Amino acid sequence: MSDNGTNGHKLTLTAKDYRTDQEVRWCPGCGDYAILAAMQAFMPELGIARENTVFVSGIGCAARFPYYMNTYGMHSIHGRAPAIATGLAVTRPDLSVWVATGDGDALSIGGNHLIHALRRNVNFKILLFNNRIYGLTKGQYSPTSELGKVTKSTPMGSLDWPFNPLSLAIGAEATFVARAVDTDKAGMTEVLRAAAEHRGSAFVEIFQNCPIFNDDAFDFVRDDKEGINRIALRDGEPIRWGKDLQKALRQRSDGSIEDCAADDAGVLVHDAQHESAALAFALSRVTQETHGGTPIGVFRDVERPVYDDLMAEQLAAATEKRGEGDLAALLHSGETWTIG
Amino acid sequence: MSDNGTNGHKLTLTAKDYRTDQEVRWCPGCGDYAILAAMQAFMPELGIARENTVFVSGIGCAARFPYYMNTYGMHSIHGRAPAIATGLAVTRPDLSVWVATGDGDALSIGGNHLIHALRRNVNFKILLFNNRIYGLTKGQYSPTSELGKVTKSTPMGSLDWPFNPLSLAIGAEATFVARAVDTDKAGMTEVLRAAAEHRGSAFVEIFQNCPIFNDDAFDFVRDDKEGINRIALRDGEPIRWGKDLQKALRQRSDGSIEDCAADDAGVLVHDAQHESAALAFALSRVTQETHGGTPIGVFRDVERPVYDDLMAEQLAAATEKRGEGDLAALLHSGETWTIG
Amino acid sequence: MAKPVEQLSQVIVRFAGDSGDGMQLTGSQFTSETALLGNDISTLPDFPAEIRAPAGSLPGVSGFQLHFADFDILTPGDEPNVLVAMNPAALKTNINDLPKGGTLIVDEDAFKERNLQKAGYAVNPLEDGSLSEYQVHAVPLTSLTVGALKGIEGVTSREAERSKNMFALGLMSWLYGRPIEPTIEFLQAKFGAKRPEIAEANVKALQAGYAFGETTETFAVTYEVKPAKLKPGLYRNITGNQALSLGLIAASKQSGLPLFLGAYPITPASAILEELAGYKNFGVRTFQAEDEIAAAGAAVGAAFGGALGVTTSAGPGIVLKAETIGLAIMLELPLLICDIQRAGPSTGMPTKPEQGDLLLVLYGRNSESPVPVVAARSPSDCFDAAIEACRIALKYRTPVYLLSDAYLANGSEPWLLPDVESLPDISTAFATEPNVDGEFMPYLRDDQTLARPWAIPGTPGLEHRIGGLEKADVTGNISYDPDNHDLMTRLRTQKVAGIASDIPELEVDDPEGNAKVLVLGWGGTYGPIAAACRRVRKGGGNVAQAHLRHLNPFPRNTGEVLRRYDRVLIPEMNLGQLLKLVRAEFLVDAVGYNRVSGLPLRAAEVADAITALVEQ
Amino acid sequence: MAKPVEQLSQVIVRFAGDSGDGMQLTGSQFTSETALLGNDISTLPDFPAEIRAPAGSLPGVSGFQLHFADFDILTPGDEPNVLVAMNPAALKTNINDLPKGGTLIVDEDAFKERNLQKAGYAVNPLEDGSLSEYQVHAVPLTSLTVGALKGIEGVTSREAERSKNMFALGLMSWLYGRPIEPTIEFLQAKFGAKRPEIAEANVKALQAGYAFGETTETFAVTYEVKPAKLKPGLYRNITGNQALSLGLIAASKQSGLPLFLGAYPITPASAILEELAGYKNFGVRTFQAEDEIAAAGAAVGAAFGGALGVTTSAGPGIVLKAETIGLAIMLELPLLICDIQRAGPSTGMPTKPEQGDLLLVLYGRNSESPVPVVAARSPSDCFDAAIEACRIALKYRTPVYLLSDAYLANGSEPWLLPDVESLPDISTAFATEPNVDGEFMPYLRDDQTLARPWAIPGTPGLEHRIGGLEKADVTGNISYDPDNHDLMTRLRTQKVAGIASDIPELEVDDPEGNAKVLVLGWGGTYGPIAAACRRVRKGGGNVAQAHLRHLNPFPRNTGEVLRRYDRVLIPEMNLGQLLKLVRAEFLVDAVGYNRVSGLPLRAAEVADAITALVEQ
Ligand SMILES: Cc1ncc(C[n+]2csc(CCOP(=O)(O)OP(=O)(O)O)c2C)c(N)n1
Ligand SMILES: Cc1ncc(C[n+]2csc(CCOP(=O)(O)OP(=O)(O)O)c2C)c(N)n1
Ligand code: SF4
Ligand code: SF4
Ligand SMILES: [Mg+2]
Ligand SMILES: [Mg+2]
Repeated sequence: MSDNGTNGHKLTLTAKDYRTDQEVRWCPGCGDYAILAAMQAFMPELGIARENTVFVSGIGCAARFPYYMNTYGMHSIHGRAPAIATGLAVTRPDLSVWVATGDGDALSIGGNHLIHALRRNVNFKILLFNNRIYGLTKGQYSPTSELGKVTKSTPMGSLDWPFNPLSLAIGAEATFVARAVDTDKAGMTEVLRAAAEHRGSAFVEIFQNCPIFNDDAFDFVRDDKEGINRIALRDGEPIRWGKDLQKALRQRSDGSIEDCAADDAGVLVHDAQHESAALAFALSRVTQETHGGTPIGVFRDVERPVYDDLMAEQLAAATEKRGEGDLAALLHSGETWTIG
Repeated sequence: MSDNGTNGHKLTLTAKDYRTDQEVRWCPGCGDYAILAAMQAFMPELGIARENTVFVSGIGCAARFPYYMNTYGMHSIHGRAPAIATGLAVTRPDLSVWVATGDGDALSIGGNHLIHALRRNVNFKILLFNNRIYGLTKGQYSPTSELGKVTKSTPMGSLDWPFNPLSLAIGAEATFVARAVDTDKAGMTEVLRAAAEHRGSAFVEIFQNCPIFNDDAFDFVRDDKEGINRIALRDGEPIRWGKDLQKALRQRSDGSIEDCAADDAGVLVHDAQHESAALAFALSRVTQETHGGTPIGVFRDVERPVYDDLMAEQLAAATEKRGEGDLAALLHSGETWTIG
Repeated sequence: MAKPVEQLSQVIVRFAGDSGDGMQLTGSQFTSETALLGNDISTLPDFPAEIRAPAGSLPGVSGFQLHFADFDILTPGDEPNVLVAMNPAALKTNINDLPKGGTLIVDEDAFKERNLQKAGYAVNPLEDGSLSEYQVHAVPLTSLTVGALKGIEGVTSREAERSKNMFALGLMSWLYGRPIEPTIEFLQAKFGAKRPEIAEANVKALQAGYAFGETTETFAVTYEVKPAKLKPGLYRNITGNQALSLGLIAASKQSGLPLFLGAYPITPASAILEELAGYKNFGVRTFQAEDEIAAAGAAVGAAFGGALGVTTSAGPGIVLKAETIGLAIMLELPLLICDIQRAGPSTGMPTKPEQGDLLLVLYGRNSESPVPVVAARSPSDCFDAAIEACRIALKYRTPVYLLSDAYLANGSEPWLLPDVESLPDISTAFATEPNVDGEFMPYLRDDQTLARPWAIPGTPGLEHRIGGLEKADVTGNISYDPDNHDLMTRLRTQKVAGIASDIPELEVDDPEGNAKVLVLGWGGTYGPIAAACRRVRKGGGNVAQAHLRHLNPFPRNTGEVLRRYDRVLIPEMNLGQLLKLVRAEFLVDAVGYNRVSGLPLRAAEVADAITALVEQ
Repeated sequence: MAKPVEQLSQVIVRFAGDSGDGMQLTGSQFTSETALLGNDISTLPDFPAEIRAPAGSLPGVSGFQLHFADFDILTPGDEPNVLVAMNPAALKTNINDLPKGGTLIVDEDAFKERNLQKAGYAVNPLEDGSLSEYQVHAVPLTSLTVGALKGIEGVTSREAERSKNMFALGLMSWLYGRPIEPTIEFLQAKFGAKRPEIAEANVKALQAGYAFGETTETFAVTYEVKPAKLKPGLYRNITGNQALSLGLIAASKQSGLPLFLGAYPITPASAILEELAGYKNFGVRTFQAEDEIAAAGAAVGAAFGGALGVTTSAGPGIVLKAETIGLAIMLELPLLICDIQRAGPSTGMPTKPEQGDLLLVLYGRNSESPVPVVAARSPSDCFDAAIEACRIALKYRTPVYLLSDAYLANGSEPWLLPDVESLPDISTAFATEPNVDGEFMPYLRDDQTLARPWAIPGTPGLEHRIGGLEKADVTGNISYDPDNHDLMTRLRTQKVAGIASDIPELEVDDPEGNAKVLVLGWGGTYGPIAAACRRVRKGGGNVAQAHLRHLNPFPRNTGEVLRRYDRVLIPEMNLGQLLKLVRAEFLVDAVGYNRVSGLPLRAAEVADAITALVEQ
């Protein structure tokens, strides 16, 4: 994030300042509306001038996001947003760069750019709107659709085992990995804040409901009134959940995670900064299907050299060592001879 | 693997039968020679006719592999071998399909096809020749090169954090993940055997020395005469290693792995079939850098529905239900009317 | 007492409403009713680009145009005679297409404050006289529908309202003397089982609409359009994407090879993947890949294994496949690439048609990489075009591009069903034996076709390796020999050029036989161009028409045909791509008529362009 | 006693040996020595495609050809006068290029059983008389070298042997009167610090070779080539890839924008990435991406942020960038794409040159997506071409393709160093203020250039969103309006076409002024074509030459120039791509001379083609 992000002038921004004159064109009831509202409400607290904020997206319903944020923005091509954001972040460390993407955009066609951005730890934030379906193209299954999913393109059910976006990100050396729920504004805001504060690339999966083509996919956490399905991850705190937090998580000696009583001696204490990614990975394997509960919040948040910082340092070091490049001297370098 | 893989006729194949008339064109001392020799020696034991075996590769030194295997083969384009192999495996379940690829081919340009093939669990075997460098293009760093690597394209050192190929594969839901060393013929053969026996996609990382552009990258295991650096993984056995196996591995309650005495009560017993991928992932984080030791062998080997099997089943089910497709009937389906 | 019936030769109706109003269903049902009367038909849906733009908004308008007549027609028509507008937004976005004097039917109930606002109307157009030049029928469709459905058990008022499209359909059916029985059956079949009350509601609405026509004063006459004198036979209405899908299945049968489709969803090609996914009992394997590159790659892998490998996409995705197609050109394996063209560049206007990819498919690969190109001319023609493209791919062991577009893909027309016996045999033989004293030479060519042998894995003794590096003639081994590369480059080119002797000559339609102007077209513009020629001829002008199915190679008589005429006009939905090719190859000073608006060409405008030349 | 000195006007030398024999170093050192004598020079290395093919094998042969003369020369020469062959494989692969009577120097010691076998010689060619038509000098280079290095501390016999290339260089230096001092300095600098004994060994070998020439009987005369009358000034020898890299840095300085290169390694473009990675103190950021798509995407992102965005690749990679370039066309952002063309299709012959990508860069994107194209004509010209391409990209806010090829990339020639003051100012202004009463319209165009404003993030008040969907004129909002799309399509095309008024006219070189035949070329074929024209003129034929730097748009006078001549010949290293463009645009019945062999055109062959036309 840029230190002089305010561009000098005092900021008195509100959510309204982030709305654009463009009519928002998502279906009625689309989870994207909630995400947009949460983002517009959160932005002012960042204390960064609108002109120093950029949203880059690919293609998809989710990827319409930049049109509705009154900042700089690019609605690019399918799957390539992380690559484009990399070029922008690397040349403009003064900007706050965000990528808005969908499960198809980020994990299907864009999978390679995503995992490489994460391992490089380039300084931008990736918000993956996961509705477990292709919305814009009208309802084909996606890489996060559950096995056997019946969709337009799979009348007898899909055949491919889905990605677990968090496991994939952690396997790709991500330094920040989190999960939020579209309708949980408070939780999402916390996660966005942590992501913004993290220097380097941050990966946030947001459960997003698509009422048209994959309605109710996330009811287990969206409608989880008593919070019996959400496992709230809080750094440094024991992982307790369920009704009145009577359940807890414990790690088996083989590294896998099992349920245990809330008062169990070995209750797992969440440590998002752990040098080993093993814990975060194990937690990413805890799902509604496997454990009847779904961890929400920041899984992993560690420091690692940031690609764009390292590049800036190399440029500085080179200039330090050899001085500001001198074009004339450069052209005349190497073996030369005169013809009189 | 095909049951009638022998195509009826009795097989009396030897390594020699798998050599081609093409002059092998790797640099003197290249690790690829050892891999080729091991593969040619192993093939006959598979009991599959040469004509039922196919090697598909992308581009790179490693990708020259198919030219030297006297089977069917395709030297395709950079990074796309897994995609091509998918189409072949899905339409020809009777074949034994192998992909030979490099760290750039598989993890840089081809990363997306790799992770999707692994999650789908398509029935082919991927051999990744990891020399942590771009060989064919004469020595630029690769996605597995260590941070700060000085190469032709990074005179001041590389800036990107490398992938751990096994962590990435496990994060991508791979059902079989293993590691071998080019010069360790016996060990490699064991791994190849396990990979061949595994139904579904198998991912094998092979440490391969590139004497020209990245010599000695794997000396810690290649020259490991007394085996003090290799941590041999044997399913169902406690993980002991080091000089006279005096060291062992134990898992912390937070899921990360630490060293312990060989006789420690909590010595980790390797379980490649564990339903949770957490253990295999934790083991993949054990590296020469972090633990002074490198696990070799099969990290993970679990059963999961195979993409091409599922597709075959759907075709059978559809035919069962609606009968062999009848073209005339199909054309005449829907609302029709006659004009006299 | 029945109202007077007026005879019409043709009618163009457009239904327009909110995405939620079910206009596509209304249109297609009106189409079925009309087909059964034996009229010729051409339809064109117009989807909004958004999934569900906000209700009542301009981007949310969905339309369906139907052209029916007592003669064989060629297009969905430039402008409607009748516009049915279900809300202000639909009126706003469509009224400009309605010629003065045209009939306008609107749902009066929908013209309320909020809807007017959303559509950007300051005042109600039904009241400010701005529609005075049209024959306006403001009918309270919603309230009439709701009224008619009173007392049906279990139907919410919301659901009752949503039946208003059936009321409108009933009214239109009465107005043009269409039988509503088929629609009734359809509704029973669609809802009968799960929600009989909904079926009942829709049927009631339909009948109420029909009755309303008979009883109300607003409509003085009804119209009749006699059956068209079409070629006798069994017909069905079909869209281009359906026909293309069936064509692929037919090609699979006729070649005896299993069909493998590698595809990644993209508008307007997705429907082919979705359609084919439903024919697994035909041995069809559909693979939804992670991206277009993988989709094409998988198809190449399948082709290597002996399947009929196909990949489908549109502009942005077609571009991504280029490197893989280049590989297939080197491997000389059969492969079909279907490009359902849409407006570009880049993401462009995904739901709109264009002919922008002709030069792309011809030249969009590194170095000399020749490929045959086939284009479909109408929705039903996609069936034959698909078979022909597969025939060439299989016989010549080469990737082939098949060009369609968003207009053909979604437009529909009656299709005279072919008899399966008459379909061409496009089977091809795999290599089974060594071909040069005991050895197998994968690049030993057939001297007729220059095609190389196709030896698939599983064939003993023919084990071989192929790849993207240049290969030695005959042996197929890697070769850097300069003369060999020059030779192979020319051989690959000759192989494709040679196909000219294996395709029909270019036919010219020149009724008078003395035209001085030739109109040359390709692909989806056939309808508008042919319709334009008719107009010109009706107007006494002489014009000849020729339409290209094969864009590479051109039919062998193309140059000879072009030179026969003083002037050649080439109308295209691009800035002149075929025009460039024709000028370069035949040095003919052809001129273009070019509209790049994301709409099919308008016959009237093309006719004007022709007339201008004819009268010179 | 000194031997007689024979005067020569020009000499073409080729060093050929095993990859391990250090032929590239030998060649480049001979080049430096020659440059210092003031001869004009042109060089062409010929690498094996393999990294290290087995020692002594045919694919393992590495070559370096140097053409030097006392006049300004244009090419590395078709065929060598002198061939130095360090082993049988080198002889086998190169002897056919040596004209009868040519001088052949071989390392006798290397012609042993195993080497002969590896090269496929049944009998020793030095003994079977098969070389009788050449002037053969069989010198025991290896043993002489080893002998000369006896007694140097710490040099293994293996290392002593590997100095034989310096012995050969010494001998050649003597033969052509080149000073060996620069090489001595070079060797000291290279090895002096780390391994002085190796430096000593190489120097000794060099000197021994020189002395051997003086003393031995085998060489009766020495040769002298006088300095060439070149334009006076400071020169340096440079390859195309080096010149292109420096051109990009110059463009960065002259535009005042930081340079960002997004690239993925590929032959023969990798050297640009590697070269630029060394200039971080010039603010150059090089990003080795995961693939070509990301490389191009990152460059677009950098351009959006206000940097000079560049991406470099070759055929297979250029193809992958197409979708991203299409986006940049829609975004109307400056971007430079460098295509170092290599032989194809597909992987083809990666180390060999071709001009196969002209139609690809012009048309390899979906729909109408016009881009300017600039091509370099010689190694040093890559510098100016790069600046010109950047100028157009920045001024017109458009992606621009710069075409080079494997021959220009690796070939070298003396470069008259430009004076930095004389370089063009290509700076461009960012938008800083709203442009329509208080609002910012990102697509409000400059009526001169039709370029849109470039407003970069960080500029208060100009926040805006752009993307790949079609956009409304002026506002840049998403638009599906048919007329707007037609308009924007034409505007994008006009913007590029309009550049014609901003580039120089096509110059014709027609000494006699009465030629009837024009030879038109583009890019890397300039040298051979110009050399061919000279030959024809020497032979009394009249021929005019013109060479295109801009392929889109063409210089405004191109048609007029073409029509001035009876016949137009277009030689290309492809099957006639410029030929197609010229015929289509100007309806001129031009003919092509086409060789697709992965080698530069041969001046002699081009001359024959010209003569054939001239004499018609
Ligand atoms: C190169 C390319 N391929 C395919 C498409 C078609 N396409 C647009 S969005 C999309 C997937 C959308 O799914 P997701 O990323 O999950 O976003 P959502 O619509 O669900 O928010 C596809 C396949 C395209 N625009 N470009
Ligand atoms: C599309 C494309 N991009 C780039 C290249 C150039 N290229 C060929 S191989 C290679 C990387 C090789 O590295 P790796 O995969 O590790 O194989 P290795 O040579 O090390 O065995 C590259 C960049 C290419 N052939 N095609
Ligand atoms: S299709 Fe689904 S994801 Fe897309 S806008 Fe509609 S509801 Fe939202
Ligand atoms: S460059 Fe390295 S990897 Fe390639 S062949 Fe030579 S030694 Fe092997
Ligand atoms: Mg989605
Ligand atoms: Mg490698």
